[in-house]
Amino acid sequence: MDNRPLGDLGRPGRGGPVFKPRSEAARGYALSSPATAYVGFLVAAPLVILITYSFWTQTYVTLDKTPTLGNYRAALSDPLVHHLMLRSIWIAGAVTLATVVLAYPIAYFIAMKARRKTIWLLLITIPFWSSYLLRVFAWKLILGFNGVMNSALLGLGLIDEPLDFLLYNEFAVVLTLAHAWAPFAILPIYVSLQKIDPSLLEAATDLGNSPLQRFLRVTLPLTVPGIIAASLIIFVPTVGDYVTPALVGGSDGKMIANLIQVQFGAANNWPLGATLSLLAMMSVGFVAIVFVIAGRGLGGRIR
Amino acid sequence: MTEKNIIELKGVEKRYGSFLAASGIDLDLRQGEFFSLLGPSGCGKTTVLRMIAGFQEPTQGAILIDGQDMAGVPANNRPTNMVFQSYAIFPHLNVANNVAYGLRGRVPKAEIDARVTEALEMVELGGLHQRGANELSGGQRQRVALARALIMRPKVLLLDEPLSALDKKLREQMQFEMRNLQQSLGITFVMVTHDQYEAMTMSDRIGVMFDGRLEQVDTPATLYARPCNRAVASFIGEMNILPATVLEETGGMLSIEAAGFGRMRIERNVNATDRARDIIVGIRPEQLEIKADKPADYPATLKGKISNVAFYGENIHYHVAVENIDKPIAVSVPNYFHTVDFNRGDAVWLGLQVASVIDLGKERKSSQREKT
Amino acid sequence: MTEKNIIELKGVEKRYGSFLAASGIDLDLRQGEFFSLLGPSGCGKTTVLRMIAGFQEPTQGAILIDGQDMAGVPANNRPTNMVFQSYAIFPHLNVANNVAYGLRGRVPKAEIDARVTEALEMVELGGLHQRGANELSGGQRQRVALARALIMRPKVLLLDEPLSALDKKLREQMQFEMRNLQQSLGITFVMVTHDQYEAMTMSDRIGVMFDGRLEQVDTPATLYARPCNRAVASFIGEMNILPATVLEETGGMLSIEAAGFGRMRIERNVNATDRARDIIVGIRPEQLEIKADKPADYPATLKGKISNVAFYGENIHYHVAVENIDKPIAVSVPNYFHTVDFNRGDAVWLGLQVASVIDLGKERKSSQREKT
Amino acid sequence: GGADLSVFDWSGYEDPGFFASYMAKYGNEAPSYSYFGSQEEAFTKLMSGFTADLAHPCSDAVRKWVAADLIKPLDESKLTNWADMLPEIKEVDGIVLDGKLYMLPFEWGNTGLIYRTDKIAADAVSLQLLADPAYAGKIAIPDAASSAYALASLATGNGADYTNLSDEQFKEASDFLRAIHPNMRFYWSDAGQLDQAMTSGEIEMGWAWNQSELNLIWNEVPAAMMRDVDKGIATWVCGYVHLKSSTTPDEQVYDLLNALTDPVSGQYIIDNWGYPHSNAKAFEMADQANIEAYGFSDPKSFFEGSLFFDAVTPELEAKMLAEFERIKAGF
Amino acid sequence: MKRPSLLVIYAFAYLIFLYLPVMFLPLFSFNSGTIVAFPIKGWTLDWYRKLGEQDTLIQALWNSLGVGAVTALLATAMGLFAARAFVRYRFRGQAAAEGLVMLPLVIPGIIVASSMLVLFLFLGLQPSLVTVTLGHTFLALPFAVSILKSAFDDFDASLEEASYDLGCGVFETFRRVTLPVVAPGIVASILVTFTVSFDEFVLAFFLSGNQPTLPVYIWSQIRFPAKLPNVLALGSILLFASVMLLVLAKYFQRRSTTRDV
Ligand SMILES: Nc1ncnc2c1ncn2[C@@H]1O[C@H](COP(=O)(O)OP(=O)(O)OP(=O)(O)O)[C@@H](O)[C@H]1O
Ligand SMILES: Nc1ncnc2c1ncn2[C@@H]1O[C@H](COP(=O)(O)OP(=O)(O)OP(=O)(O)O)[C@@H](O)[C@H]1O
Ligand SMILES: [Mg+2]
Ligand SMILES: [Mg+2]
Repeated sequence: MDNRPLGDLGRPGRGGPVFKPRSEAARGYALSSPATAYVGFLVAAPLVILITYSFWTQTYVTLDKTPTLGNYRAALSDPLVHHLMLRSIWIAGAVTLATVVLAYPIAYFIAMKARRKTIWLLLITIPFWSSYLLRVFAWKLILGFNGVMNSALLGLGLIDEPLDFLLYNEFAVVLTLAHAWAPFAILPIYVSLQKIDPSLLEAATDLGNSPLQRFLRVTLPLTVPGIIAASLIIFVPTVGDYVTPALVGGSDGKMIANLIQVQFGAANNWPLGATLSLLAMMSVGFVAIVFVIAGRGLGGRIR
Repeated sequence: MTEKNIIELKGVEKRYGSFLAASGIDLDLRQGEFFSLLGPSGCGKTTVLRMIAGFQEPTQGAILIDGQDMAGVPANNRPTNMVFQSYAIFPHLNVANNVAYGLRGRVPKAEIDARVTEALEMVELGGLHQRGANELSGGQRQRVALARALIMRPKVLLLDEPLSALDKKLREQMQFEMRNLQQSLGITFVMVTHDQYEAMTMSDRIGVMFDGRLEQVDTPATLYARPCNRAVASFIGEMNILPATVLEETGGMLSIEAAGFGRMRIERNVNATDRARDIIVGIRPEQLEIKADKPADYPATLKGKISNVAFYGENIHYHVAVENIDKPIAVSVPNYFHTVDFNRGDAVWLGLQVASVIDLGKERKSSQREKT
Repeated sequence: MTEKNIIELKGVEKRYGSFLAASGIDLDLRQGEFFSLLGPSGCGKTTVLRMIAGFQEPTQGAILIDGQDMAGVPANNRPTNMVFQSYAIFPHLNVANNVAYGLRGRVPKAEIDARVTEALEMVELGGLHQRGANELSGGQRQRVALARALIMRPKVLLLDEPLSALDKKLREQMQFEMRNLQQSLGITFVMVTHDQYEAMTMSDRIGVMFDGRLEQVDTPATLYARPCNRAVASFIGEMNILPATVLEETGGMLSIEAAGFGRMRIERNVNATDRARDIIVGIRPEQLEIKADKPADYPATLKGKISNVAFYGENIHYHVAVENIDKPIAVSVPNYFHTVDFNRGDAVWLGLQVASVIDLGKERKSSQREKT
Repeated sequence: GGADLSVFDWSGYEDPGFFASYMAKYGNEAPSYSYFGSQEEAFTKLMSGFTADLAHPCSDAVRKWVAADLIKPLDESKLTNWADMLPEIKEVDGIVLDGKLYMLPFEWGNTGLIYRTDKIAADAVSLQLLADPAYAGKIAIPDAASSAYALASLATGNGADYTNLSDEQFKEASDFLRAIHPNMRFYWSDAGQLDQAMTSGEIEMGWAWNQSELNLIWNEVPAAMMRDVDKGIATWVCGYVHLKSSTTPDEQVYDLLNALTDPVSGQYIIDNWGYPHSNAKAFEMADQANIEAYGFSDPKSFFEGSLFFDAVTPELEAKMLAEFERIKAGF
Repeated sequence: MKRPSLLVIYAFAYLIFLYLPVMFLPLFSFNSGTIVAFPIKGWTLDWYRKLGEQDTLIQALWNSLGVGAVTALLATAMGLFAARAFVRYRFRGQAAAEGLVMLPLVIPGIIVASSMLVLFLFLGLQPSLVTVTLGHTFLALPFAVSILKSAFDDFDASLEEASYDLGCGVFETFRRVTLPVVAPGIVASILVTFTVSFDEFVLAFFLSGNQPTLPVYIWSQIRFPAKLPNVLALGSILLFASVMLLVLAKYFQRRSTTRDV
């Protein structure tokens, strides 16, 4: 409702820390500005740098600063870029799906059924107080050739030979990341479940829904915002992840971020790296927007 | 309204841990009646309603709907529907989809549409099909909740304080409309409320609850005229309570000595089961006459002094302090032309028709469940 | 209560963006009076109270407290204290620390303790010092909020719907206690409420607000007897509204032709400023007589049919449908002995004393701010 | 004090045993270290403006670092141990560029084919075996273009031309890498990953550093490096370079360089870390049994017969990087 | 309902999934071999015993703890104000501001890291623990804001007004009302932002000078996996310590609430 001009910051202060009924907007700006200015500045800088670089050219160790679209042309016409981009999006999508699907029931359990919610939430965060690298090592122990999983299956007589499809493929990437992202998926979904007014669920029951129908028609649509938030928090950084694919992805697990990483690292071609980054961010943004719209739409379609 | 019982509660009890939220509830609701459950906050009204709806199972006793025992029947399979206090409008659905909610997948699409339109017309929301749930005012939400429940054609409609979230004007309007709707549909309505006027103006019968017990079930007029004990008497309207001593009991009449007014013979109150020498009696404020001089034509009179004047619009309440009686006696006088006019401190006389003195039985200790 | 003005509002206006939450408010509050702001939800009552408290600055006009212009004086430097609707009890402090909150660091420890004890006794919470904020019942919370504000010895105590969260019994008790407290302390109380009975029984004067405007400021009795327009008339008590045509205007009297009742001469209502040939008049339900036969001793009579009977305890309301009048006319009859007894469909006569017909001036279009 | 000097290094090299004499001179204070995990990271960070006195790349990176104007030549006359260095090492391309000494070699080692001796016989093993479909899913090579092309050049018999592959040779090498791609379990990015997989039997052959061999030996895993110069093995040399951004007095910089190349340091690294050092005298002082066990009793053979990780020409390097990315992606 | 429902079974299965990997860290910290793989070579306490000698590792741990602590405080402080503004006030551009604060979650780390280094050097800030802290604060802010927003959601605005009304100024109100009431949210925010900083590598690598944080040290160890068991030992101790810390915190929290009441 507030249509006051931005410059109107209320009466001049008389000094001293007193409560002044300044305009809401003024107080909102004043309080949020440290955080927004800080983030804004540190976000703007990388973007400006990236965009500038993407119009330059690298020749060995020197930068040619004549503006050119060459990088974009090269990147867009390279089938390798297409291939990696699509695979990244597909893997990130799979990771997102797996993480959210695995996390939803546990978030549901904590929000709706668990007695000691804080304890459960803490239990879920503790495993992540150890180094990521070490956790990846541990996954390789579990999934590896001689690993826990294979030993257990062999011991039970379920298999005769160690399975080698557990590690070094897309499955391993998805599993490792579904583990790594767990708290980031659980928390937003938990929050959105927590916000559901219990009388809505009772109303659905009262109108003849079985628990399953009730879940599909009320609970799920009402948690769409939480699912979308969780998905974005997982999807976007996963596309940019180059460490996990390198560690557990095997020979087929390479993603666009590995290529970007090579440009910023070994190849020392920052302009191309910047171009690829921007292209990646744009595709990710595009996919994310499509996803959000589709998610909302789908949520709205359930009746 | 017929004499057929649509709901029967037999010795129903509900415990939360060791806490008795409802106990010994025996209640028969008739087909087509408008029944209200009235009582102070926390007395167990919602608990009873939710047991009927099937959201809670009684810890003892049985609930029958239309003759069938409901034990083990989940809420979604009961022929009841509920209007929730918060309305519980599904925020992700528009008005039409909210109303159609319970029919989807059960009834052909064309029929749903027709019934939704009909239900919306019924609650005077015709044409608001596409309105979003968050774009509704309080009164509109209430109507949507009503339509959503009624479209299911329940045998019994349960309403948990359906009007308490609305402001005065709207509340009065909805009271009127809901009563009309109920009469035209002939469905049994069971409404929980803590507003005595709401209960009295809308209901065929009222059940008054205190501390988990159903104290009295009667028509509004009977409840007002013959409350069975002090709690009921003072929860509904205002009641002057006086201590009295029973002198004699003969053929449904009691000879008593009432504080201040002296000896009189009053009707024995059928609802009160325990007799005692020391009882309390009640007198409604509007059944006392207030005069500047001693009134001649009243069998019992009393002298006092105005301690307070409270203005209620239609009526004026005088509080009259009387010697040897703890609390001032309230007298209600209609506000005709604002002519009768006593002021604080004036000496006045009270006149009483003995027939209007109500036997309220023995004074009961108030339960431990009561809070400040 | 003296004639000294403790608070003066001069042409106060508050805008939120382009929305006028309060406009043209002129109001003088007297030292020691109990003043209530009454009005429907969203009319701007809280906004006015918060401007006095200093939580919001008026966009126009001036607020004076005890003669001093409060412009630019922050809430923490004003001689007012507030009891919030939600009570705003600090959840991390116990009762004593809640009450002592405003004194800490300003007054020596020993004095704080003494004043806290005194304040708690005053609100009948003596001995509850150590009780945690979350262990209090609604009524206790309300008392703590009151004690916390009163301990500051404010010149004016502001109360925003202080009783709306309590149930009937408790509300009535607190109304009584708060009124007594105010009288014994002699502090000016300004209370916001949307409950007409609360306002009428507690206040010395009432200001009625609609849509951001202060429509009428008067004592409860005057407001009831002489509302200045339709909105005020129907917000306070019930009012039958009839269209009428002015035939002549002479010396403070109007000759009118009122629907159904015919020609009559009524007093011109001083509060109404605009005259018109077509006006509306109001008749209170208790000022009509209802009889089975045509009453002889009434200057105006009317024939009708009972369309509805509503039971209100002290009174019974008959709704009488009359030909050519849209809405049934409500008649209130005291519930003496439950003797008068008409039923739906009975033909009856209404008798009217012309003196009780109230001139409500020209019909005003209801503002766009009103919702369903 | 000694900590004024900053070194940009792999972690672990802050071991005081490496520079005891420096600490003795500078009040028992060690230089301060910052760390990197790979040369590429280090290069990126330096290009972004990071400053230090010394850095620790390997010979193959030096050309680029010089071209990027990151490092300055060293003054031979101030290097007190220069005379005692292994003679061959002084000539390695990259250590000296255009006649200027840019990197003081510190440690060296082999990159070669490590295999499970219990699964593959010593005389059967060869680089070509990597392409054998029998080993599908049983091999691993580094996720680094230069190392991969070194392997491929050796396997295609063009090891001698590694730094200057002709187009045809380059294609042969690429084809070899494509041929072994289907067998690849993974392209390793950290040595621990390879060690883990080799230990568990997940892979049976891998192109890796001698330090992996050491680690496997220490953990009693039946594995060894194919050290036959004729079958193909590569050698790497790493050392310290003087960064242009250095601000500490030269004298102190050279004190550390001299401490690092001291025979005592050399002996320490050979005995405790199992790495061959650049100082010839260190080999005489160290435990000969260790030298034997770790496979560098005859340094000369490697310096003559193995492929050296010299700095390849910039154009070739770019081609290798681009092509390797495609090969890894299955193109 | 005696039989545990499917959901409960799933919840415990999921917990096992979460804990399975971390359970192996302590196991291998007792392995006498240096390669983290089965079969275990033998049992030893050496890695724990030798932990004291790993000066650089211990120093890296302290660096990480310090950076984590300062990051947690900075991010929580800024988050506190921002969350308050977002929940309490309506202002133009609010949605944009809320979105902006969430951006660090979604920009690829290496891009942020390298450009931040360029930026800091341009501003004359040499890589050090200070720059790492600045970077981590950036990364942790979205977490702090979202946690504190939900804390303020439950915070009744009239509590602050009651304090002003009772004569307290802005700072006094903040200290005596706001802070104690949102304390649980603040604690949660501090814990989470600390965790984020403690496990972060990419930014820390680019922005650290000659004082590595623990992840930077561990990652650069990759060249020398022989030292990994030391890291495992340290990791196990940290895990144990954090569990203990939580148990203690819970214990004291319960104690303090019972006392207050
Ligand atoms: N799930 C529960 N567990 C424990 N006690 C409960 C539970 N639900 C209700 N109660 C208690 O049972 C008593 C009756 O509750 P109920 O909700 O039926 O009261 P009510 O009459 O509807 O009151 P109100 O008018 O405030 O809604 C209350 O004292 C309440 O505290
Ligand atoms: N901060 C604000 N910004 C915009 N509009 C506001 C704000 N505060 C109040 N309003 C609007 O001003 C009008 C008056 O609000 P106010 O709270 O004074 O009403 P009220 O009479 O106290 O109502 P209630 O009985 O519901 O408390 C309402 O329509 C409300 O929506
Ligand atoms: Mg209830
Ligand atoms: Mg209000």
